[in-house]
Amino acid sequence: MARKITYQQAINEALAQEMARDSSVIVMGEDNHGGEGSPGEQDAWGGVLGVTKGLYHKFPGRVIDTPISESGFIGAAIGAATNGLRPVAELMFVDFMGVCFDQIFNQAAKFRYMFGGKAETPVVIRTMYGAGFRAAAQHSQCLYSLFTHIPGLKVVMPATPYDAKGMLIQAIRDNDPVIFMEHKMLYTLEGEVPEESYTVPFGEANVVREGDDITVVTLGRMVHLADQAAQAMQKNGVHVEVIDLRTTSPLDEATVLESVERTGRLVVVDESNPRCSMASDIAGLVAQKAFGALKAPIEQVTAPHVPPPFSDALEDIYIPTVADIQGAIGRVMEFRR
Amino acid sequence: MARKITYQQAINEALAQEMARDSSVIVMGEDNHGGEGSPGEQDAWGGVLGVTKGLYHKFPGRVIDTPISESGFIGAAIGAATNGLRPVAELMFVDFMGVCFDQIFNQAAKFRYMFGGKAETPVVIRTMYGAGFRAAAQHSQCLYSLFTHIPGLKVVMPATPYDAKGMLIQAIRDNDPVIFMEHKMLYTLEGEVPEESYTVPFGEANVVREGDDITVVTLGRMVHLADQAAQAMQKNGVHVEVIDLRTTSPLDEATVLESVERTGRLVVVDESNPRCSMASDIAGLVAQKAFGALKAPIEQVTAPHVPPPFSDALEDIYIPTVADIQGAIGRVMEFRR
Amino acid sequence: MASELTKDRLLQAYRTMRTIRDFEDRLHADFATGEIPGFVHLYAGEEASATGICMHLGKDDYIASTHRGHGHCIAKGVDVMGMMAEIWGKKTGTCRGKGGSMHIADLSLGMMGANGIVGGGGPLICGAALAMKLRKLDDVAICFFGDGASNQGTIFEALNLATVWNLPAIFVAENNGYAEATSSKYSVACDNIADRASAFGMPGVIVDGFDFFAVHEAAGEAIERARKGGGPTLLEVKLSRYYGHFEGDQQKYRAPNEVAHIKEAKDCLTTFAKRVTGAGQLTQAELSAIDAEVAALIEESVRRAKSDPKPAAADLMTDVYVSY
Amino acid sequence: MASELTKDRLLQAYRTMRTIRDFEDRLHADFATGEIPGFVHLYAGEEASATGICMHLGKDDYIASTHRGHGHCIAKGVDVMGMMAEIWGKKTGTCRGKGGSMHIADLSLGMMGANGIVGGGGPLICGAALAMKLRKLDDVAICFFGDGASNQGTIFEALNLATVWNLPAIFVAENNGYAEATSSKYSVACDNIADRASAFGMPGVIVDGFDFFAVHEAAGEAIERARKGGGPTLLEVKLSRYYGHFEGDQQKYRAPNEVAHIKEAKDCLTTFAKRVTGAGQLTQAELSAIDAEVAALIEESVRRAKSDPKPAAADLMTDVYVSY
Ligand SMILES: Cc1ncc(C[n+]2csc(CCOP(=O)(O)OP(=O)(O)O)c2C)c(N)n1
Ligand SMILES: Cc1ncc(C[n+]2csc(CCOP(=O)(O)OP(=O)(O)O)c2C)c(N)n1
Ligand SMILES: [Mg+2]
Ligand SMILES: [Mg+2]
Repeated sequence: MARKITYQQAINEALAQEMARDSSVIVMGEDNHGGEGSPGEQDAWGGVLGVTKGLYHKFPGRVIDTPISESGFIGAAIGAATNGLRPVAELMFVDFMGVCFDQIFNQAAKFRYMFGGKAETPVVIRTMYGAGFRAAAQHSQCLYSLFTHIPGLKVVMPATPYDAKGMLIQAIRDNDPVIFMEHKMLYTLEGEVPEESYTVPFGEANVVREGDDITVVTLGRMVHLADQAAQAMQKNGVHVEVIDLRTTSPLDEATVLESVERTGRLVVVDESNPRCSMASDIAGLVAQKAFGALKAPIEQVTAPHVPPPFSDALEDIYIPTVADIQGAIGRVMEFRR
Repeated sequence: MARKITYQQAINEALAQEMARDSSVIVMGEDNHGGEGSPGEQDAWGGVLGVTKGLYHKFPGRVIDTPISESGFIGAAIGAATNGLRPVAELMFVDFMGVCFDQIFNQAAKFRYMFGGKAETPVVIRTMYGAGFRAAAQHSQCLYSLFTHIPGLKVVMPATPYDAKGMLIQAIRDNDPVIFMEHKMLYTLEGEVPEESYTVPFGEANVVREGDDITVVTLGRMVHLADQAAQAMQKNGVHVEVIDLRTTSPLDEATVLESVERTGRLVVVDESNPRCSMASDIAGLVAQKAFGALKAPIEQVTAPHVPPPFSDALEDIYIPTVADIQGAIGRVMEFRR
Repeated sequence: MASELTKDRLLQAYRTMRTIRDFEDRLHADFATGEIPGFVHLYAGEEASATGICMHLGKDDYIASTHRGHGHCIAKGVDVMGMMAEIWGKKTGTCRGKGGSMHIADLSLGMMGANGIVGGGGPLICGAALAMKLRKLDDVAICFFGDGASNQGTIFEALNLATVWNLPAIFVAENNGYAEATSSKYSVACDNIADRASAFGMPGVIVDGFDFFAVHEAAGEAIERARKGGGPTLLEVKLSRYYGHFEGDQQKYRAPNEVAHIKEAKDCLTTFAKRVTGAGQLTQAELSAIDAEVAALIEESVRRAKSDPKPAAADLMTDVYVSY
Repeated sequence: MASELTKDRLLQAYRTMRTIRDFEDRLHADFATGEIPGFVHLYAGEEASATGICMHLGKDDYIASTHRGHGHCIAKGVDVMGMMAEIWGKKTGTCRGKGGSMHIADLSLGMMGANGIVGGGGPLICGAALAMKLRKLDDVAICFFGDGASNQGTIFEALNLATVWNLPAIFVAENNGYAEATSSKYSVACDNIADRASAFGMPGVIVDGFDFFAVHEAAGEAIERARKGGGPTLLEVKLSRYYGHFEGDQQKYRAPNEVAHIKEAKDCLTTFAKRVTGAGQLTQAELSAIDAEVAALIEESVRRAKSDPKPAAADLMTDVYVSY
């Protein structure tokens, strides 16, 4: 059996391997090593949760702490990407995108188009998303639908350590701007990860579980909850196909459509708020392109249209649960015209 | 017949009437009068396209020019709204939201929830959206889906002079933060507008045209194109119901669902980019809640997944056309299982 | 000056600082047991700043705070019971358990909220101040922010706006030397944050943040000027935090004994006590009485917070909008 | 100093300034006929700034420009034919008709793009400069921005970052007195934009933007320092625009005859010509020859732009991503 490491270690390893391979890869962000200018240890933090820990000593001068000015340094990463570097910039929490969104969506995302195809911007923006940390409304959002809406961005959401490593390596080698979304609750998840370098291509969904009765399309942390729900349904004789989109942009429409053509039933599970979300995006896709196969309403399982609450009593019901997913699967299975 | 004025005049009149009625209403933005500190005329601009022209002299001290610092002054409008004012702040082009989004979505939108219901933030952010001006990628976007995704914001998109006036007055009186989207191509549109003050409530879609064969749900400038398409289809004997959502948040689900229950067919027309858009939002809603009535795939007519191009040759095909809408209606009408 | 403060005011100052210290020390202890959820940033060590400034304020004056907000809240008069319950995620909390440590607010007291977004308060405070000006009130609005936040665009924009609009606003840079693990010597491109004031056409003042009296006096001048229409001030308060950036931080970036030395030499409570007892303004017994009362208050707040109910499921969907 | 510039360089300077002027004058005339689409912001009057600065640059040096970008583009060597075609929305344009006036870029020449977002270039230039530093090149990166942009958070953050990282970056504040209709006297909270340099630990220099030689010299010093690792500079160039904010602007906010007086007294082309002919460095005939060549070039660029094809429908969907 292959070696098991955590999602967090997988990300760190991807960074280390790419930095070793290609000297144009640099890492930057707030306390990405930590301790810059301080009297104590350098590499004191390695990122707020330690994801970039150790890179500082391995790659002198290429792990750069930044002031708290996200427009400034995310924009700098983008600018550096137009001049020979392949920066991996960290937006600590995706919730902070509002102070630097312009650099991402009006600059990086649009250079190539606005400039008539004459620009390449190989920048990666790593960022942490999702609820479950009791971190409240400004540190628990998903927000990937906002990036997905923007042409010119690629949006990547690994659900496993294996994908985290392979997709981060792909992101770094990719010549388009990539938003790399890391779920904070997944950092400690263990999984098999090859030691050698490899890439996971974008735009290829992962069929996590095969089944012919109903399709569940999901992404990010919800993949695991959906899979648990599917496993539980199996006992009731319902064979659920679980599809992990892996990237929301580009989107693997074919895998989704092929599955629904076969099962005729769809539940979309998305941790984010519901309006103009990935859940609605996938539902809309299928309602247009696989309508003929549909035997039942498409159910969307999402967080409600409220900000993430602080108290565990509320946050635990804010986040979609396995039971919520089972409920939706059950309703869709039972539907009769 | 009632008096006819333009969309732009309707907005100006709404501001003037509310400022006269309530001294806590103020207007602020870049060159909202224009000429501050300059040797020439004050009220030299009245906003970049003249929408706020004349208010400066009518309401001394209450129309405020700002430096170019959108986070600063949009945030200030929000702060002022927590301290007794009802500011109407102008974000000149919605494309600039990326330099001030945090103040909108993490501050204004979340105060009430984060603070346990103990805050009210009666701020209006007026902003200009949409393509057609040959203004290219950073001055032609729609982006309303990004605001619609955020719980705590209301998002308002008047399509007519009548709605522009009534919904702006409603927005100003509303105690929640409102994003008020003005389509730049609609400013010169004329329509009947009562002189007296009135409100158009939020969350009530407008059935622009009744029909039993197919439902077209749309919003903003696209309402007019959809209506033209519907009119053309009428000649082919197809009776199209055209629904103008008017507000995307809150959303009038009932009107949409009731219509599709009746027609069994749906086309959604949305000027914005397609991914995680209002088009997908409405399609997803119907595929979940009116599935049983659906007789055909739900078609989405949107701009493609590319930034707005500059050249008229490209922009004219970037924006959904009447022909595109007719095409979609035709395909949906012809669908047989 | 110390001499200008009545005995009551001195007692109030001490009580406020002691309350903040005990509140934070207690959270530090309770966090270690794993019972307290989320991110908690403690203000211990910086008490003289919030206290020296907020003692000039009434409830119609506004303050905007940061992620490290407990001290500002307490100094502005937010109910300690509600705060503790909030941090424990209870329905009886200031924000009914929906906000937590990073979002405690009480607008009825002019407390605009702690803020999870670094620099988020700058623009908001300009707005509160603009409202005061247009409503012809003589209130003031105070923006607290850190050395790290001093590099954020929102703060710069707010500084400029405050002068352009001649607002009754004070910008208080609480420079504790670190933003997370990053030194302000690295992140701030000039020697003192107060040096930035001239770039925004306002006076810049540096004050020793361990010295309640120095803070109180400097703040008093700036607030007085603002109330009279004299415009904004940038006040840099140099101080130190005793705990990590947030609970759980090992603080390896600091010099060994850095905090111990500061506590020993400059602690705001110790120096305050020494000074007022030395000058015969207050007795040790009076201070000790406050210590005991505060200890009891904090104990009671934790006791209640532990036993208070959590929000109910139905609370999830409320408080998003005023209407609908 | 003027004396340091060779005859060839003087001719080049004049040609660049004249090209910019004629390009803009012609756009002004053609816009009035209604043939030119979109928003067009003209640089006429400010030619000495772009020219005096970019004459120090090679093609590996980077510049980031603004909405008012034509002058920077021409000074950095972007092809005038391509620019004119771009502004007319043609497939032969620099950006194949997808960008238009506000987005002309040519990365192969170190021109990072005009920018429709005020202040957008500040962070980008820090990145270009960071790459130069890490790649151990002795290139420099220049951020052009206006007085209005000087109040935008992105510019402040970039100034701070440039010093923190000791970048080979020059920030050129082109202060033409107005942001749209708003005076810089109102919007900028201090007397000069250059005064802000000290807040970011860098030298601040003010220069007369009508005087090519003054700009050239001041920029030369800053660029030289940056190339040697001496870090960033904030250079404020005081100048004026001859046309409105964009085409169509009535300019009612300006004093009557404001522009006429400036043209009369300070026009950069006139003063340059007077000086170089007076000093016997160039003859009027040499200048007139350039005038004629430039006029022909602009005429030809318009002729071609008018007759060139528009992008084809298939072009709509290309150039969004490098892959897929
Ligand atoms: C916009 C934004 N960027 C980053 C963070 C993460 N963060 C929280 S506190 C902090 C450090 C703040 O330092 P400082 O302003 O000096 O305040 P202090 O913690 O020292 O009180 C950082 C980087 C954030 N919350 N918001
Ligand atoms: C973020 C942003 N805010 C506002 C605008 C609208 N706008 C375009 S140019 C301009 C004025 C810029 O003034 P300045 O920086 O002085 O440059 P100038 O036009 O004088 O060259 C404004 C407000 C914009 N394009 N981007
Ligand atoms: Mg600090
Ligand atoms: Mg200007």
